[in-house]
Amino acid sequence: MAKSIAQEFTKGLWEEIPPFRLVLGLCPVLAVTKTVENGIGMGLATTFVLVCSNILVSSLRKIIPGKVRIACFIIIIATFVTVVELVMQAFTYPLFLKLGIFIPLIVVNCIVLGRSEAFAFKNGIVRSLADGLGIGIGFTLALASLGAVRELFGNGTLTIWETPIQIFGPSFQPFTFMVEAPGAFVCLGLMLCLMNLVGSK
Amino acid sequence: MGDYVLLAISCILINNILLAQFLGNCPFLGTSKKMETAVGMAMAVVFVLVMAGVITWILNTFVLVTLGLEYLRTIVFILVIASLVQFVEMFLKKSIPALYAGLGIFLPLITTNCAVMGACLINVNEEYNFMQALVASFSYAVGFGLALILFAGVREKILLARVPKPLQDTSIALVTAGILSLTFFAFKGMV
Amino acid sequence: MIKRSFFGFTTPRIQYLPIPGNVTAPAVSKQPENATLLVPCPAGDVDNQLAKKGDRVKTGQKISLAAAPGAYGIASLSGTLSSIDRFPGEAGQEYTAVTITATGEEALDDAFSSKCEPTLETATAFLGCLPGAPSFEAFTDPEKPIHTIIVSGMDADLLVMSAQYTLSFRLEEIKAGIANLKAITGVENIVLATAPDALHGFGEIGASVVAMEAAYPAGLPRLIVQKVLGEEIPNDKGFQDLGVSFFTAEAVASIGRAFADKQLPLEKIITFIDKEGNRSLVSARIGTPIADIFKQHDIRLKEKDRIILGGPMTGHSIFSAQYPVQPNTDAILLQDREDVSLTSDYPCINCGDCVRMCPARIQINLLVRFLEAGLYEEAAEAYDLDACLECGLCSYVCVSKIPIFQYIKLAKHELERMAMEEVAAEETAIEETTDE
Amino acid sequence: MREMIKMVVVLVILSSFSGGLLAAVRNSTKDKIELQQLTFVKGPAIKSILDGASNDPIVDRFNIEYEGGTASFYVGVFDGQPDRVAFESAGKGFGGDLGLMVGVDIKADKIIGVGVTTHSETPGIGSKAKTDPSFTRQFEGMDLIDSFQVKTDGGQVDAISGATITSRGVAFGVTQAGALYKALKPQIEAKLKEFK
Amino acid sequence: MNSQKKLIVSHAPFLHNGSKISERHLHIIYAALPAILLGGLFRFGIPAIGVVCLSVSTAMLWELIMNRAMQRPVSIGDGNAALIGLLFAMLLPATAPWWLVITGTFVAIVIGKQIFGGIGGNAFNPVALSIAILMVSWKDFFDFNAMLVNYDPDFIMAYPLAALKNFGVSGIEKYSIGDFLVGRQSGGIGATFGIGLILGGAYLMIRGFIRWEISLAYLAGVFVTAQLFNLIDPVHYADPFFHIFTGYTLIGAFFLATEDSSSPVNFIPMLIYGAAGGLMTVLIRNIGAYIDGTVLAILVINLIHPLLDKIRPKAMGKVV
Repeated sequence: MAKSIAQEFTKGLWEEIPPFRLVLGLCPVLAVTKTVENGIGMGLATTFVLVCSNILVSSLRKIIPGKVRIACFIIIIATFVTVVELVMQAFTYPLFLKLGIFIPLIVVNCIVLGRSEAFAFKNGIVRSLADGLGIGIGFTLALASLGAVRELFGNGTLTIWETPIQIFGPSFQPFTFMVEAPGAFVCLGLMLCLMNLVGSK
Repeated sequence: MGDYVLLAISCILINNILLAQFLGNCPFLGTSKKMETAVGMAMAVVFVLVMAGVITWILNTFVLVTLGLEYLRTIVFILVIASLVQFVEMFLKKSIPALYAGLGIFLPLITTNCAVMGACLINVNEEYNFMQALVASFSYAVGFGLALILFAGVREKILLARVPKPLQDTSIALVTAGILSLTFFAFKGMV
Repeated sequence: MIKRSFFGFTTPRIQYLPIPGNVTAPAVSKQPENATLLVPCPAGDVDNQLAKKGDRVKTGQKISLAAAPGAYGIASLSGTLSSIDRFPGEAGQEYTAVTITATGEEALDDAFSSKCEPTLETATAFLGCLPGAPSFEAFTDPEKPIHTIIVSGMDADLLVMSAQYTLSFRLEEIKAGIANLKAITGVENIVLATAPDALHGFGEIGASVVAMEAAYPAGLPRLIVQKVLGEEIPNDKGFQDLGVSFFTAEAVASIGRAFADKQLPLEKIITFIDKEGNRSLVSARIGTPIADIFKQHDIRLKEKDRIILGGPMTGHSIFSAQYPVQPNTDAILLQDREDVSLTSDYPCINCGDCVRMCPARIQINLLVRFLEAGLYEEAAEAYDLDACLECGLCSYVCVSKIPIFQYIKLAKHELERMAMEEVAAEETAIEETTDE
Repeated sequence: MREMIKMVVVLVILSSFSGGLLAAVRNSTKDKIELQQLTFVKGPAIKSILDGASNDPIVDRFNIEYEGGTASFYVGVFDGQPDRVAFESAGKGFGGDLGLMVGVDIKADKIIGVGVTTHSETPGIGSKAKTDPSFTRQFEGMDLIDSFQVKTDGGQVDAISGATITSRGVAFGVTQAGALYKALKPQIEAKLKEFK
Repeated sequence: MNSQKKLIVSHAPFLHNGSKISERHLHIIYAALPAILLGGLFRFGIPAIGVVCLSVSTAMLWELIMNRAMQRPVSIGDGNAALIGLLFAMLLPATAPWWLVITGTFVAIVIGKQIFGGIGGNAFNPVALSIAILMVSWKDFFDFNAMLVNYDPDFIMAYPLAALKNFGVSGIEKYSIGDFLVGRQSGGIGATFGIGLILGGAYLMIRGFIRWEISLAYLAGVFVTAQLFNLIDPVHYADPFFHIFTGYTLIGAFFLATEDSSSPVNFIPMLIYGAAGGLMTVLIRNIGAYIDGTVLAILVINLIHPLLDKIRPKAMGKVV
């Protein structure tokens, strides 16, 4: 059953793509996907933390005692989260403002802690890197697609890099519900249904 | 006094931590299938969140800010919450076994409940004073519990409805959560 | 037949139809050529030594199939036993069907008349198959003494009038029966339950009289017992646990006649309801095929008609007109295929009509969802499945035409089966451990 | 016992590593972060209010402490005269607090501009307070009176259609700004003199 | 065995009172007709007819599409889709654009009802849900003043609740309850004609097609709450009759709050449910952010109804 490195990477893009297949880490998914840009930003920040913590956990897995492993994971993850937080403040401040509280909250994102516990602590560095990268990019894709759907219907635009692009033209009456809080839940629920439909065939 | 009441109403209904701030959604979906687990989780969150809110506020105000170490906030908060949950669990197990039996299985889940961490961060970001932080923490927890219990009621009902296959379970739960969130719009502007 | 009333804001009440003033005495059916007795005895227990195919029997002769005290029938014809077959009854009950073909002259058996004493021994040995099906089993358990006997003068179902007829026209036999019951069981406290308009003019009958309401389902045994005892019966208690024994009026009248005539009565009084809803009384020997009764009344069956034994709410439909009259067959209801109401698989729309109708105050709108999903244990634990009186009103009013009553019966049956399997599994486990 | 020591040692090493890393990152990003905060949060509003100033108002700022807090003032130099300042105020909107930047001409005591800095209003409705300049432009040139109100409340400002609460919040914020300005005017003038 | 006919064998009971889902919904539609015909179509003319027809037909179409998509029996015959379409149209302004109607019926039928498994499965009233979602998205199209600006009848066309929200009690002095009752007010297609709605509601309550406890408790809730507000501050808060006869109150009390699937069925829960709805309606109108809170108030009580269902009488002979 040993998977190749490439398989470890690609499984995160479809088979185990969070949050559709692994229903974890929903809070940022719902909260920051008002625009595509936010989704991608959040996804990349999570990916960075995921990759770094996976590598570090996997390289230290022989040294970390089993009893305090969760504490160690948390310290490692929290460190990288803070790094991301500071770097984003320094270089992409507007994005940091939009993502707000959800950047520090990467630390309690079940996906990150879950990968450390379930994968990196048991596998080598390269595998852990592939796993972290795969899951992270999958997460980014999911956030971006949800962001795209919500932004498109809710605002009639797509924002890839700072300036929104009008898609439907000025006469479009945006379905604002989609960018409101309830729309996030409903939209994610329906996308999950779509994934189930596609997956079942 | 009136301000505190308004703050409480705002935190419970209008800025509900689950439905408006999107914090704590994993346990929200995870523990709402049955009314009993929902009530257990709600109680556990109230218990831990109030303690965590108070402790992190004190730490932040008297240690981190005075020493100019605000950038260590994330790491300090998560460690405080994780060890607090551990301590509470051990304490309850020894001293109040009855309560432990009720809350026990939910306590470890709370470490990764971003509602707790999120509420602590909000307290700090909003620059609440001690009493405000206390009231806000309690109200956020109550709001979490309220939403969770209401949601569990609705979910018990739709559990036995003839929901189409691809929508079953998480998918329909999310849609329902969306409607729940819409319902809380009713309280907008009341403070 | 009975439609929704125009005004829907109050709980609709369905009244029992009183017996018509000009009711004629039951038309006595001819003696049938074949009679079939359904003996409560699983095929596996049948002892071929006691009765076998080809045996000759006299009218009134006891035909025992097994050593168990209840496993017998009373021959309602003189003739030969033409078949002894397995017969599956309702809800998994097992019977053995004994068919007697009439041959030669009718001769009367004298086993009962020779020891015609009102003792418990005689009663359990001979009286179990009387019209009205009295049961004396409860009096044999010394652990649970019976202190009250309740005699129901109420018909248990709508449209039925057998009990009302007995109460109006066979009062003398009832009086004698009550005296006999006292002698047989030693119980002095006997209560007669009647409809309110049947209260007057009883005189001294040896029993106190209680009036029930005139609206369905007041005639159901459990409700009568509750009214007599003056309190709600806990769901986990049977009548026997409460020290109560229950007889129908017809059963008591039959007991009275049996000891007076020194001969077991075999004629069952049946309310016959035809396709137009006209009600008449018929008297037929137990074991008579229903087809014979139809033939005498010149009734033609059509394809897809429905024959129901018992009343419209609680009876059961049968698949063949050859089905015999039983000691407890109070009514035969014939429905035209045009009038047959069909059930549907529509979901519950939560209209609440059933909740308003339910005499047991069950939250049926929630219960039915669990039953549909097959979650019987949850239904019993949280949604009061046990409280159901089995009156059928919920199905009667259901807008979605959900077979709620059937679901409930199925659920109770399944739960019973699961409980029995559990007990059996435990017993085998104990046996295995003791073997070692 | 050995395990115990190992646990403690690992935790200590990890913590010190994390502390060191964070301190290093912190030090190298500190100044950048502060500048970014000013530029992106308050910058756009300050720039639009003090449009055409010959200096950089974010660099030329000063603080005044008063009872109840500290206020930052951003100085705009026009025609060589530092006689316009912008400073912050706040109101209560539909979705939460509204951050405002209010510009005042010191000499005339008139409002030169109002801009929304931070808000959490409904997109497309309340958010027009920030995105649609026609609303805040109403304040330009008004005297700093005691109370600004929207017209439905009997005041002088047209509310944004469908966003009365947001509009009220802005009006309240401007009222507050006027009060603050009046209270601190002597200090502001003193500071501006130093500036010269 | 000479006369062996095939008989129907089924289970007890063998009688049925003849009630049908389609009959139930048909009668509710009948009851809504006076308000629509006299209050809506007569007053608002051709555009209103267009909206009602489009709404009913698209609602049934969405139902059909969903039946097909989910491979279930076609259920438009039960009248529920038509009823949802009709009630939805009653709440809209007469000049609602076509795409708003189609989106609305889509939300009501698909999101509100079908994905929960169709009739009986929905925990929330589909119509209220749909209107609430549309109101959040396209507030301008529910601004009756702007939408009905082209109508120039002989009475005050300003939306009463908007006048109350913006100007307080002084803004509503020129309205009269009599005008509201005979439909001389601005509002949704089927929501203006007070007498029609009351007659329809009374018919449904008497016939038992809706549960009278809910409707009356709802109206009582509105009345008591509004009266309390009015006593405390008569300058800002209108009198109870104003609240009862304007906006969606009557249609909410008789047609929305009483929707079968999303309401409790026991006596005490029904009273609490209705009264809570009335309370929330007035709270949102008086101190909330929305001009008319009826649909959101109904969603709130829909939300609490599973909990209310837990209050129930002790079953007969229940062993504690």
